[in-house]
Amino acid sequence: MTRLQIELPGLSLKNPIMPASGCFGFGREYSQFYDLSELGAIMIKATTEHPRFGNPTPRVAETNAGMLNAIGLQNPGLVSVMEKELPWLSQFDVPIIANVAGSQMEDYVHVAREISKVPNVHALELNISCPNVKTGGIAFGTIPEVAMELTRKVKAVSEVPLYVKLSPNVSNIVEMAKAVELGGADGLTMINTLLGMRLDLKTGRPILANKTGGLSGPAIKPVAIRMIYEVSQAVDLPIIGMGGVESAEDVIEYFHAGASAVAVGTANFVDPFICKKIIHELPALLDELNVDHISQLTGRSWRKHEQAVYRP
Amino acid sequence: MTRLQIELPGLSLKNPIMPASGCFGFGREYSQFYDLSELGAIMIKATTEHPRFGNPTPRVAETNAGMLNAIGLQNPGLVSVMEKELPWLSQFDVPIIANVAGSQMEDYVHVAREISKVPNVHALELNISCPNVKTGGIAFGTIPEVAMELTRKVKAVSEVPLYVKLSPNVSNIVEMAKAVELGGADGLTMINTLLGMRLDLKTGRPILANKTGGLSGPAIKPVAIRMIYEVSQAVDLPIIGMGGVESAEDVIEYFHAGASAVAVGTANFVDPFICKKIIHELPALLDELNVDHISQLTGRSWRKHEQAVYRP
Amino acid sequence: MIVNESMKVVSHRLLARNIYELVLEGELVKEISAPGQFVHVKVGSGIDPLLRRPISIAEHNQKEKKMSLIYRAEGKGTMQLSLVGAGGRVDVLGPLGNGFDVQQGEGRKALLIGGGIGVPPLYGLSKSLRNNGWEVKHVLGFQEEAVSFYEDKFRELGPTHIATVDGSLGRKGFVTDVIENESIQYDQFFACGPNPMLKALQDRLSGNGFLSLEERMGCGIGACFACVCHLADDPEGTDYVKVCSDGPVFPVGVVAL
Amino acid sequence: MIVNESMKVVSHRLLARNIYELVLEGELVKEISAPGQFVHVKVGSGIDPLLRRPISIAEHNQKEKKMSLIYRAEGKGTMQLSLVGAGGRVDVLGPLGNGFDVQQGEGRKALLIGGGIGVPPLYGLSKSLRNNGWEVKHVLGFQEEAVSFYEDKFRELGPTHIATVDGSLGRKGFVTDVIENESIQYDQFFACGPNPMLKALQDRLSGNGFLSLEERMGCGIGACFACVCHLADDPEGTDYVKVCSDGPVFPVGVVAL
Ligand SMILES: Cc1cc2nc3c(=O)[nH]c(=O)nc-3n(C[C@H](O)[C@H](O)[C@H](O)COP(=O)(O)OP(=O)(O)OC[C@H]3O[C@@H](n4cnc5c(N)ncnc54)[C@H](O)[C@@H]3O)c2cc1C
Ligand SMILES: Cc1cc2nc3c(=O)[nH]c(=O)nc-3n(C[C@H](O)[C@H](O)[C@H](O)COP(=O)(O)OP(=O)(O)OC[C@H]3O[C@@H](n4cnc5c(N)ncnc54)[C@H](O)[C@@H]3O)c2cc1C
Ligand SMILES: Cc1cc2nc3c(=O)[nH]c(=O)nc-3n(C[C@H](O)[C@H](O)[C@H](O)COP(=O)(O)O)c2cc1C
Ligand SMILES: Cc1cc2nc3c(=O)[nH]c(=O)nc-3n(C[C@H](O)[C@H](O)[C@H](O)COP(=O)(O)O)c2cc1C
Ligand code: FES
Ligand code: FES
Repeated sequence: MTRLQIELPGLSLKNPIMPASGCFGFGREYSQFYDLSELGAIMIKATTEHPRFGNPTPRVAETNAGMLNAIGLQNPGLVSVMEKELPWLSQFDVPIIANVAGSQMEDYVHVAREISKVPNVHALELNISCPNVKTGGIAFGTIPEVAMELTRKVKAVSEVPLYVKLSPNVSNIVEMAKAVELGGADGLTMINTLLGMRLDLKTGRPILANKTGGLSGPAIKPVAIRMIYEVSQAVDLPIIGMGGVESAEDVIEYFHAGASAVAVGTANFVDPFICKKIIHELPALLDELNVDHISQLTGRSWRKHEQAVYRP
Repeated sequence: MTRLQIELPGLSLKNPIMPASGCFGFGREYSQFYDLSELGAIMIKATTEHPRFGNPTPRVAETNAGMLNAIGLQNPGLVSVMEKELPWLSQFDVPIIANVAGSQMEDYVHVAREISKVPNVHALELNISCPNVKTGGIAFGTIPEVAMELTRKVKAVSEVPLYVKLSPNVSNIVEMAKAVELGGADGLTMINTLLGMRLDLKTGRPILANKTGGLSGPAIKPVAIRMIYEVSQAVDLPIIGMGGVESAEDVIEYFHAGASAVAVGTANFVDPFICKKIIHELPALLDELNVDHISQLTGRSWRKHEQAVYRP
Repeated sequence: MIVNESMKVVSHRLLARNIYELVLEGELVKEISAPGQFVHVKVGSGIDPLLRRPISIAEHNQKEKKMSLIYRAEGKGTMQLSLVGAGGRVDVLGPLGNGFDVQQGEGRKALLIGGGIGVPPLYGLSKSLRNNGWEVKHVLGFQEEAVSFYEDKFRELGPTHIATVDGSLGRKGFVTDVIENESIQYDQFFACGPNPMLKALQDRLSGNGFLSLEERMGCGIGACFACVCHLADDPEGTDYVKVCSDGPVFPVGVVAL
Repeated sequence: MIVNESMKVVSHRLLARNIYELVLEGELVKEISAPGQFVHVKVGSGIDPLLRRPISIAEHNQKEKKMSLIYRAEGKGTMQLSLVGAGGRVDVLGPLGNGFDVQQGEGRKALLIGGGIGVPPLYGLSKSLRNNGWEVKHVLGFQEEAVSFYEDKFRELGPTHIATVDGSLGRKGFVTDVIENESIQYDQFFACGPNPMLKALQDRLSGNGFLSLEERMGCGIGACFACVCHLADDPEGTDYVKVCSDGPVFPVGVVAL
């Protein structure tokens, strides 16, 4: 399996596949289906300083080849995540990427400082892009200076490398990526959901109680691929790509675009075995593509020549 | 059919359904399928000052519930549109909305001044949002001040009302809408395509020769609905909505969101009769929804109380 | 254990207007532990529709490895599901959730209250209760006669009252009208139906009871937080239950409706 | 006239590895005016896949109102199409484009050159040419024997040379190798296949000829400008032809390849 092994800041990944934050809880449910140690990493549900209930229901709605969610960062809060969820996860041989959220800079800083001390947390994912939280959220994810500042502050206190999760709801994704690179990010994860909405035919009212929600799933893949293609050429940070990944072929497309690892979100709901399946299917697909190591594919869409790279 | 009739600046529409620009050429091909006089209006292909060949092929690629295009504004140029296409279209009893494009402000102004003089052109649609043209295009569609300035200049020379077509590839769609409202727009059309990309599994290269393209079709509908919902509450301009419309039900969803008319793009390629079909299905759907006139539905998603409105 | 299986369609028939009964066979049935559990059904093999659909298990038979689902074909997914023929396959994830807790009940009286597509799981429940010595009575509410189903099957198990909104079958009105007017006696009640009905029951019925809730779902297994409810004793707090994995059945009074 | 019809599947069979022959019946067939025209096929009734797929008409019979398509099941749409059984329906838009111009040709020699899934329309063309008095010869190129088809049917109409890339059938190499090595004589040639093959033929073959082009399509009827090509005499200009409505067949030398 060494041809799937990937080294990223803080993360020694058996393979480049991991569940995306918010789509795998804290792993307990999916541990019924397979051994979580098979995963490259796990991105856990966003953690905030205090427990959050999130938004009223309905919180999800299906759309064409996608779904909207407005969970609203429900989570049991920092203390519970540190005392219950992370210790439980430590039984598995898998690095955890802790998704950190908040409404104010201080919240982020506090959560990042504490959670980055937990031994199985190997990296942080700074969630500046959740479309479902009103306060501050939008500025963090769409104003480059604010994102840079937040990145800098969190980086200063984090004991592990920091990945910043970018929002696709911006005019210029490259500018955002450069800003957080300047702020000291060690890597990027992209993309979070596109802001969308669905209305009920009969009542005319939004189906989500929160009205708007984040669009995920196969529908958004072309947008994610385009953004990763642009950003991977403009910054020197590794990218964990996501958005509509459902198959080993999709994973390859993300590598081609410029990703160094890939997260799977919505597809877990459709097929709880999907991450494991993709991991098992990748080697045969690499054979078909005549590629020794998956990392050779990163950025192939824009690389001038086929460069000889990385042999582990 | 009076329950479908809509009055908008410059446009007296038999019904609120019209083909979207670029998805119906100049009408000739679709006139083989039905009488174009049945349509509410026709948004013709973008017209530029000089003929344009557009981008190299492949120019289209399918995606999950959507398609990418990078036509690159191919069109026969202003003179030919004025001398051949518009006179040909004048045989039909249908108002034309001329989609105006360019690379510099002067181009837009020139085309708008001339084309707005043609008798069957009842409105202009200012295309500041084409993702497939490099020069200037991006600034026009994503920087509020630039959009406002362009709107003002074009409005000054146009003999007919001016609708501005907004790009969804922005951080803040409301800000863009307000800017063009200040610039003097008479209406908005939204949304244009989302910038996206698809890569070939085997070669790793972009499928489109232009690399990136505009994403249209059912996949983008939730984004369009959300943007129209936001914008319709923030400005006083009528909105012609579009993005993934395929059915009479979709049309109703756009009205609920805040649209006053709806354009159909990609769906014409799948079913050349789609506009006609939707027009014929709407009355029965209004019956089902217990609504006298379709305009009563505009903005129902956010209206506080069911207001009694408009009886023709 | 929750399994994912491509189950075989034994039969698939129209019971009433837009109401189908789908009988499936497979190993998954062995895992069913209580009436009121549900399954998550993937319709088609592609991305349209994308998400699974939660459907209650109406009845199951461990020996024959068969279970039946009864559903209303209404939206995109269930309409497409209705086209699968006998001999075909359906992708099922389940069994999910905790069903009704059916204890021994020698001589005790159970009142089963169902509304619309909340009726199906009560059938398996009723059989199960009978097997455990309970006396069962049913109050079933439908929109109108044309969408009613299983009346006879319920009658075979115990007294059955029907209410329809338009009065086309049984009494005109809601299930609550029937229960109050007939002053039906019971030791415990069991209900499944739309949330407004459950709320009315929770507010108005006395005694012990269990409610089976409905909520829009993502994962169906407890991971996505789509289906959470506040608790009745702390309706503004951060405590919660998940309908999919903690429910769908809850004792009356636990969940804020 | 272009029509949109839900056509009946008369038969549907595997001809070679991943290569299917689909025979359809319907009124649309009456509108076919020339071999080389194509149809635009909607697979499934939903949004997955979204777009129609262009497929050439391999052969048609006006009297029986039947036509056959031969296609390779490779991507999402064609794989799904291959599952439709006899008696089923397929949503077809067509006939589209201008086919080969088959004039009277008493005693004249036609050379038909096909590559891979460019071979199918040549079959109908060959029959048509024969009916108009032409002598026909065929040079057909395939990747390998396993994906070759219709060899015998072509042989019934005239001498037929096969080339395969791996040499597993006929001569090893490309169609151009065969034509040059056998120095085949002809008055006019007709070709359909991948663009690189057509480009080689346009550059290397002498005399009159017709090429049938392939391009990714949106509408298939000339409205979307997806499928335009530059002209050979002005490869950088703004003049163009559309493969879907001006083609797919063009006289050799017209289009910049
Ligand atoms: C635990 C549970 C058990 C259920 N048991 C049954 C049953 O036995 N028989 C039956 O007919 N129905 C049952 N339902 C309701 C059933 O899930 C919905 O009717 C169905 O999902 C609608 O799908 P659709 O394709 O018809 O509609 P669409 O409109 O295409 O659905 C779009 C999305 O909304 C969701 N959705 C729509 N309506 C509902 C609803 N009422 N509840 C939950 N999600 C919804 C769908 O799951 C899907 O994700 C149950 C629901 C739950 C939560
Ligand atoms: C005029 C014309 C005639 C054709 N005749 C035949 C025929 O007789 N038999 C046959 O097997 N094939 C034929 N093709 C090619 C056929 O259209 C493609 O193989 C098919 O569209 C691929 O669809 P898919 O679902 O397998 O692939 P997907 O990868 O799912 O297709 C994705 C998208 O790309 C387009 N696409 C992919 N490959 C091609 C291609 N080579 N040419 C054009 N569009 C493509 C599809 O139409 C679709 O829009 C013809 C193409 C054209 C333009
Ligand atoms: C139900 C749901 C909950 C999510 N919660 C979070 C979250 O807590 N933090 C976060 O950064 N992203 C969250 N996301 C976004 C995903 O991590 C991912 O970026 C997005 O869904 C795109 O990937 P997909 O298309 O594979 O789902 C959530 C997505 C979904 C669908
Ligand atoms: C092939 C194609 C060409 C287009 N050309 C134009 C254009 O010339 N001018 C323009 O303003 N929009 C153009 N658009 C955008 C559409 O008018 C419309 O805004 C968009 O496709 C969303 O609608 P849809 O999802 O119904 O297609 C084009 C779209 C497509 C698919
Ligand atoms: S549906 Fe995902 S937690 Fe209940
Ligand atoms: S495919 Fe639309 S113009 Fe040819």
